Amino acid sequence: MNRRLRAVLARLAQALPVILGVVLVSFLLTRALPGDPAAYFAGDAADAASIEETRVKLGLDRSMPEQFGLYVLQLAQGDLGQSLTTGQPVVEELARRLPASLELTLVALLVSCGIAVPLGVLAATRPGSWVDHACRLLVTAGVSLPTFFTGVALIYVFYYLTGWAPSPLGRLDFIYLEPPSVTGFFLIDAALAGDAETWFAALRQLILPAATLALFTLAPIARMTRAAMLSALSSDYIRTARAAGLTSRKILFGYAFRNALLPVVTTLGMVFSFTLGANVLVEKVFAWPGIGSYAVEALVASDYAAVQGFVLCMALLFVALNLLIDLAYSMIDPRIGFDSK
Amino acid sequence: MGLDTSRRGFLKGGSVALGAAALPFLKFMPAQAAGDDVVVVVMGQTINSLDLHRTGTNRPSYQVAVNCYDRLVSFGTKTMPDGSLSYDYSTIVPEIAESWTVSDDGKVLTFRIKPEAVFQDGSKVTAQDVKWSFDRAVSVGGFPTTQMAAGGLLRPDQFAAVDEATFTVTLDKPSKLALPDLAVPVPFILNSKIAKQHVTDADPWAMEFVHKNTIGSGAYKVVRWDPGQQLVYERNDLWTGGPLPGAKRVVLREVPSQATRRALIERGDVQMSWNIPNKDASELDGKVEVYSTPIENAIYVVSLNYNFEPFQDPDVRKAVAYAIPYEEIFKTAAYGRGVPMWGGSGIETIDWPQPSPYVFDLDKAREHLEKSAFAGGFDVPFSIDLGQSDWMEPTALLIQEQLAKLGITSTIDKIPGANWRTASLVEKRLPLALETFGGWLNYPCYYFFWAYQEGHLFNSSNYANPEIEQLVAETLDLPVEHPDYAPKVKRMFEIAFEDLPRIPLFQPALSVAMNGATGYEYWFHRELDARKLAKG
Amino acid sequence: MNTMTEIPTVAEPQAPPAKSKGALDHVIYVLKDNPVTLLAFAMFAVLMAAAVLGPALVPYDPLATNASEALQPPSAAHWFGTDNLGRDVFSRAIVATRLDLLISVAAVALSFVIGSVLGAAAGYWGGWLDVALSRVLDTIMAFPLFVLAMGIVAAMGNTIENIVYATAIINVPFYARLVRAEVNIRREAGFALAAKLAGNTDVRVLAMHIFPNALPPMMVQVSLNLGWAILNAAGLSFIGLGVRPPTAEWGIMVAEGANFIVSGEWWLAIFPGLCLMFAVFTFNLLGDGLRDMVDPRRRT
Amino acid sequence: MLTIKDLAVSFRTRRGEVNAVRGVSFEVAEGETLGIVGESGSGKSVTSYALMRILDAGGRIKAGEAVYSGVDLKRASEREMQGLRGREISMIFQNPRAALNPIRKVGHQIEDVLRRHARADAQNARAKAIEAMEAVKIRDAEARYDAYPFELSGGMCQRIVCAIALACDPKLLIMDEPTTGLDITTQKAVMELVTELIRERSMSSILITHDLGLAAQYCDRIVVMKDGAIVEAGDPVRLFARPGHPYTRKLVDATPREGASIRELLPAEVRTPEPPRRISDEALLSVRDLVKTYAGKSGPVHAVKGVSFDVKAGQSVGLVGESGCGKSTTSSMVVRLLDPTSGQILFAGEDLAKRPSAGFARDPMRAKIQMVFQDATDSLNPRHTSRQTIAEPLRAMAGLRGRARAERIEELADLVGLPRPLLDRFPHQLSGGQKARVGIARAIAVNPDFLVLDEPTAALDVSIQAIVLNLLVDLRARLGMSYLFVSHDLHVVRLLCDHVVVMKGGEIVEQGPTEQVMTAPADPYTAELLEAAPKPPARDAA
Repeated sequence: MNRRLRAVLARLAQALPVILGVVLVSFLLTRALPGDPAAYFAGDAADAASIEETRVKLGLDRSMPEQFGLYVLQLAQGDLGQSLTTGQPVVEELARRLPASLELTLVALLVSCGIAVPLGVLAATRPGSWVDHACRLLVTAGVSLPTFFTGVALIYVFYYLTGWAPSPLGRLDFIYLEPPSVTGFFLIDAALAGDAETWFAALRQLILPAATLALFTLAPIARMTRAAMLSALSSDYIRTARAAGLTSRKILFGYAFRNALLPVVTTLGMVFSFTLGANVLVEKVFAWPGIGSYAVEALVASDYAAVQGFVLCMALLFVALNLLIDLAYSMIDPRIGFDSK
Repeated sequence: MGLDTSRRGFLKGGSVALGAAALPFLKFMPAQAAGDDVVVVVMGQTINSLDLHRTGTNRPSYQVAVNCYDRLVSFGTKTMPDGSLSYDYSTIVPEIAESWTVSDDGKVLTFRIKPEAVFQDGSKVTAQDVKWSFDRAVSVGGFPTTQMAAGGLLRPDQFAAVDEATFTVTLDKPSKLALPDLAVPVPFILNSKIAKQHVTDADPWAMEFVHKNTIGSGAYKVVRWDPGQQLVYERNDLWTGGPLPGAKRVVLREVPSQATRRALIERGDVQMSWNIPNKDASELDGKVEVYSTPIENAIYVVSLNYNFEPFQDPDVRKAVAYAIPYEEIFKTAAYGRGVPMWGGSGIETIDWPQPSPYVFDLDKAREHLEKSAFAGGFDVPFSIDLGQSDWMEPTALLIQEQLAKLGITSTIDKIPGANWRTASLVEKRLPLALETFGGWLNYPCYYFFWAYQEGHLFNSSNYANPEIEQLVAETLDLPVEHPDYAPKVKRMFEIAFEDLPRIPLFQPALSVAMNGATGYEYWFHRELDARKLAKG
Repeated sequence: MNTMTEIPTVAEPQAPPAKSKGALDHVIYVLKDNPVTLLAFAMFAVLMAAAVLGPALVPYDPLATNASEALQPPSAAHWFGTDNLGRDVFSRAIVATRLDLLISVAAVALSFVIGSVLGAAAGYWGGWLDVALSRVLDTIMAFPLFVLAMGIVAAMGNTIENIVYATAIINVPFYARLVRAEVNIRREAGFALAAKLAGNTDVRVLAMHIFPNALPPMMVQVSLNLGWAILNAAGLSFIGLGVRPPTAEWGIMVAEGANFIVSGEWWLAIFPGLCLMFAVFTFNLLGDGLRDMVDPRRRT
Repeated sequence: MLTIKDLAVSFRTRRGEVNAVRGVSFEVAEGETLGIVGESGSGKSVTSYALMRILDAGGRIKAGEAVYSGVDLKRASEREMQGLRGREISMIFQNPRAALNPIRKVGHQIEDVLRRHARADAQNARAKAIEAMEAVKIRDAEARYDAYPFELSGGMCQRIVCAIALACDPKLLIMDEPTTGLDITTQKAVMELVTELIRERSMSSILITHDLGLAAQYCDRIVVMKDGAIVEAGDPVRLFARPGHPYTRKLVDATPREGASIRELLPAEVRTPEPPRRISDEALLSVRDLVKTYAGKSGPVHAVKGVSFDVKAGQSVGLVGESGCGKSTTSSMVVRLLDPTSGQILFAGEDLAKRPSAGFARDPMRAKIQMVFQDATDSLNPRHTSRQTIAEPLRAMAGLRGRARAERIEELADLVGLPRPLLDRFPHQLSGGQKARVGIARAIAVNPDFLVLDEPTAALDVSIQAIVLNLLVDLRARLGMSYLFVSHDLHVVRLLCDHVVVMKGGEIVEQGPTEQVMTAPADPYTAELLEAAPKPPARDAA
């Protein structure tokens, strides 16, 4: 166990240059953004003097290395600065918005896996059959549509026309109250509070955006499941298991599927971090108060602190996610010693 | 957050119909309970501060100053021809001030504060509070200070609390703008006693505290604010600034997607959709209540930059003015919402905005271009604001198409928000751009002051005309009734239409859709005034 | 050579005439072999036709506005209806093909080349080069990719070239990693060693022997990315960082049209959306066929 | 006990139906061990999969009958078959490590079978599994229970596979190439174990193998298959002594065995006398104290610990050892693909170890030392036709262009017996023997003096192996080359080499003239290697 802990620390140390790179690049990228935030934030009727005043207030009058130094110093104290568009400390804002994005992404991936993995397994057990082709066409169609388009179309049909879905107003209809915050995940918090109504209300809000995202993520998961299952099913040990008389069920799930899980987990990790970043569009359509929409607004407004904070937060998530995948890997596959990577 | 965001607190202020004992077990508000006194409003923008004085506070946030704070005075209310309510620029009514007097030289304004006026914490509103608030407005810099300056309110020493209920403003010179400038959202009155508890050396005006808390005497208080998501107003039953609002609570939801907002209002899931696109306004009209009010003292214009060589030629500017398909633009970009600003038959009144003499006439455009030094045409970037692309993009496309027929090749450049202000207003470097400016104070001279005077912020064309400078300086503080006023203003109009740094397209309208609520009032600041809102 | 012994050839087919095994025959064979691939290539042909001939074929000028015909539903005159400026949606959708294909092909080609060079070098020589590249790629991957693309376009300006660059940059890690892995497993392959023994320098072994063999799996990635690049460009347009108006581009058309769906003008978004879907769908299906085409092992 | 009659199996492929087995009939009596022998593609494995009903997707039994103890294996439901497999009929496979689920503890894999066939329940499964492991002579079974396949040696894995197969006391055991992929000494141990268990439990068994010698040693009766049909059946001694069918005869001939010369591997009709050659007294290659040490995770790994040997001009030296003995590392260093840690490689008097392998491609010595690789498939660029493959060294080292190159390529093709039309084929369109010829043609294209042969026939069927070995003998004489022949198979080395170097654990344990080492091994390890090789019965003088 001690060895594992050391390995985790080593991995984290390895991620350090990545984080540093992200900090530097995001700093440079934000400074390269067009526009003068001082002019933007000085307000509508500001004159040159008040813009200058704003500039000094924002610290934008200093030289670039100086600004970077200050930024890093702030970071070291855990201070991501204050967003100018929303007027809130970036840390607070991210802490509030991240659970929303994570909840949406996780539910979407859960739905997606719930559909894509069985589809992939189904297709792999009947390669070349019409089932296989149908699966392929279905998931490909899902990935072929831009998410914002799917989102608007779903709202139109399920909310506007039929009224089945609740109004696309973020995480909870306004008549409900947020459950007492423990994790920030409404589904979990509501469950913890034993509050079934709020739980269902939160779930109802989740359905359309999660479906939109899920539709988009079906393809990579299903593809990878199919490929991994095909290669697992054609392995020698499957033949051994068959020759030993094990049931088809045991062979499919106990033997082939567990082996196929490895590449699927990798893909899941990639899809997850990709989806979290691509949430932007879905969050915009569904008024979802996540970090994606936050980042877009910040970017358009050249809100340095917010953009940098967001990018850093995503990078940390990425690192954490990779660590998690590695751990999952070493759990699934005994051949991969955790420290051998 | 300093707000009372606990569930119980939120509920307590909520449905009075429900017994307090039942409250802890109530996990959501049943539709009926929520129904009667809660008005839900959706808008596309974000409220980024509860304090208008703060650096970086955006326009939508100004409404917090309107709804949660009082000023000394306010504008009156009038009923428009279509039955909707509008503020009335011509009358100033009391808000926290009971009465006021102006000294004979017009320089000293003395206000008496309503004796019954109390802040939301129950404490009395005093002249000291007003003094502290005004000092704050002129000291913090940025927009509030600039706006105060427009009314001649420049320094703390101009404000004095004579006694607890008497407050005076001393002007350097009399101005017709002074009193109206006290009725705009900026000089709102804070509870200085609470604010001072949060003052630090680094933060002498309690910016951090006021940023997140409302400490006014206004009609509402903010009980919940989730930046980027929603803002919840709750009625302040102690309000003395006017009749109590019908709505007990107003929930303001931020919904970025325009299509979603439309669906919500159309289905009646929200009672009000703020600032809807012209297209929705024209289509929803009849299905739900739609109010489209032409925005006073505002015009959408094509701005021709005098620093761009071809536009220094008056014939080129006129050629452009004749090449604009006004009618089509009004139809496709404004969907007929607003007031046409072309084809005017002469300057008869001092109303502003008023139609320019130009119409769409390609032959005339060609004639003018032939006469110019750029008969063969030229290339020019055509800049529009990404944030306003709903009207700017179709407009630009239609103009681009016609300009092309003259040989003027334009490429459309969408500029994101942060850069737009810098490029168009601060650096004033866009050769050809669409522009919009509306003056809060409804005087032509005020508009010209900002948009036609050299170096001023909204003069994005780098226009400089000594006569205009002279006329603006002369008329700005002159009372409208003054006999010199009208001729001078008309002369300004003449020059503006002749020199054409800004080619007027149309006067925009602010459109708001209501479905199941009443009490919309149009304001020059174009933000939500919830003080008359009621369900029904 | 009387001591030579003939290898028994009973179980082997007789060698067909050597010259008939051209690349074209192989392409035809692959197409015949798999109906889905055939379908994909047929769809691709349609796309290419639209891209090449589109501007000459369309009934209306895609940029010409006509305010009196704004927002007309689909009709015989306007198959896909008209947009808010009275422009013919059909003409715009068809003309947009060229630009969209251009963006995606250029972006993918760029990332393919950069990623391949970096990945191949890292995979072949390993060492500090590999470590350094891995860190750089990790850094790029650690960015939320779509937001990175947005940032790049916002910083450099929204021109078509910059959209291409941004899309290319965010795709580079995928290629570099894939090529790195593919090269790495072939670095010690017999044919690579044999090529060295045949007097080839490392660079030549890498470029002429190892890299071409990494192509088949990369083709799948290429085709997926082609579709993804279009979606990416469309997403940028939705945020407002896409190509400039009035240029016809599917992403912008869908993004703008999306606002009209609720008011009942569904054709504005649906038709360009279908075109977009058609293209992405084609690229996604194309992958396996492309792989088969560049894989000599599939030749019979 | 088992009766197969006119069994036909076909596979549905994209290019239509392929008949893998066409009308095979045989019987297995109780307690009998039947050998099914054939080269790759003969349908021997498919036959066994068919009667287990575990054919790959697309395969089906087209016709015929298969009856096991009264159960019609063809018509039995899948459910019945599942009950039968593992309990009545079991199977063990080649490549034992791959045959085990890599991510499941081996003990659990045994338990799965036990519980499937109700031989154990949740409580006693562990004990029973350990019992089954002990039955296959696994020492310390308790500890091995929790091991994963990758933690075990190949031989141990095969024992686990056996344990799985035998856990439920089946009556019939099918062994599908059970020794392929194992080292020669392990092979012997595994075969001994299995035969012992079969005898103990008086089971019937089927041994499927490509190695006639192996089958002869362990089987009561042998059927020889070719192209999906049985060409001959009979008892091993008779088959070897008097093969009836020409194909059987060819197989018997091609099987390396004691006393047979290399020419005797070929069918009698095509045998020619071995060409004479001259071995010089001077060493062409002298390897001195060659050491290769890798930096491993847990300390340095000593792959080669100071080996020295000579190869005289015209001489063929065999480098023999089991996997991991360092023979491949040594040969890689000799052909200058790998830099030694220390030591000398003196070639024609020059120390090549001083010239880094990275730049050796441009060294004039490059053309002098060439290599033929173990796996012909892997060593040919899949994207190049035979012509392109052979052209590579000609272009890079001989500088031949255009016509001259084309002519030389065809000349080389003739030299190695590759039909010219095959020059325009891709590797996957060639048979194993043809690929080997392309590889040899490439290696000799620039007339090297010294050729390293890295198990060039390991992946080939015996009949092809015989041909390729003879080709190498001919080329050696014709072109005057010296060979360093790397192999695990002493019998093959004996046929080709004048001198043998035996390696174990990175060191040379013995070296000397072939005859001496083979007949009177000085080192016990050499003796063990010799002992482990199967000994086919004698061939009657034809």
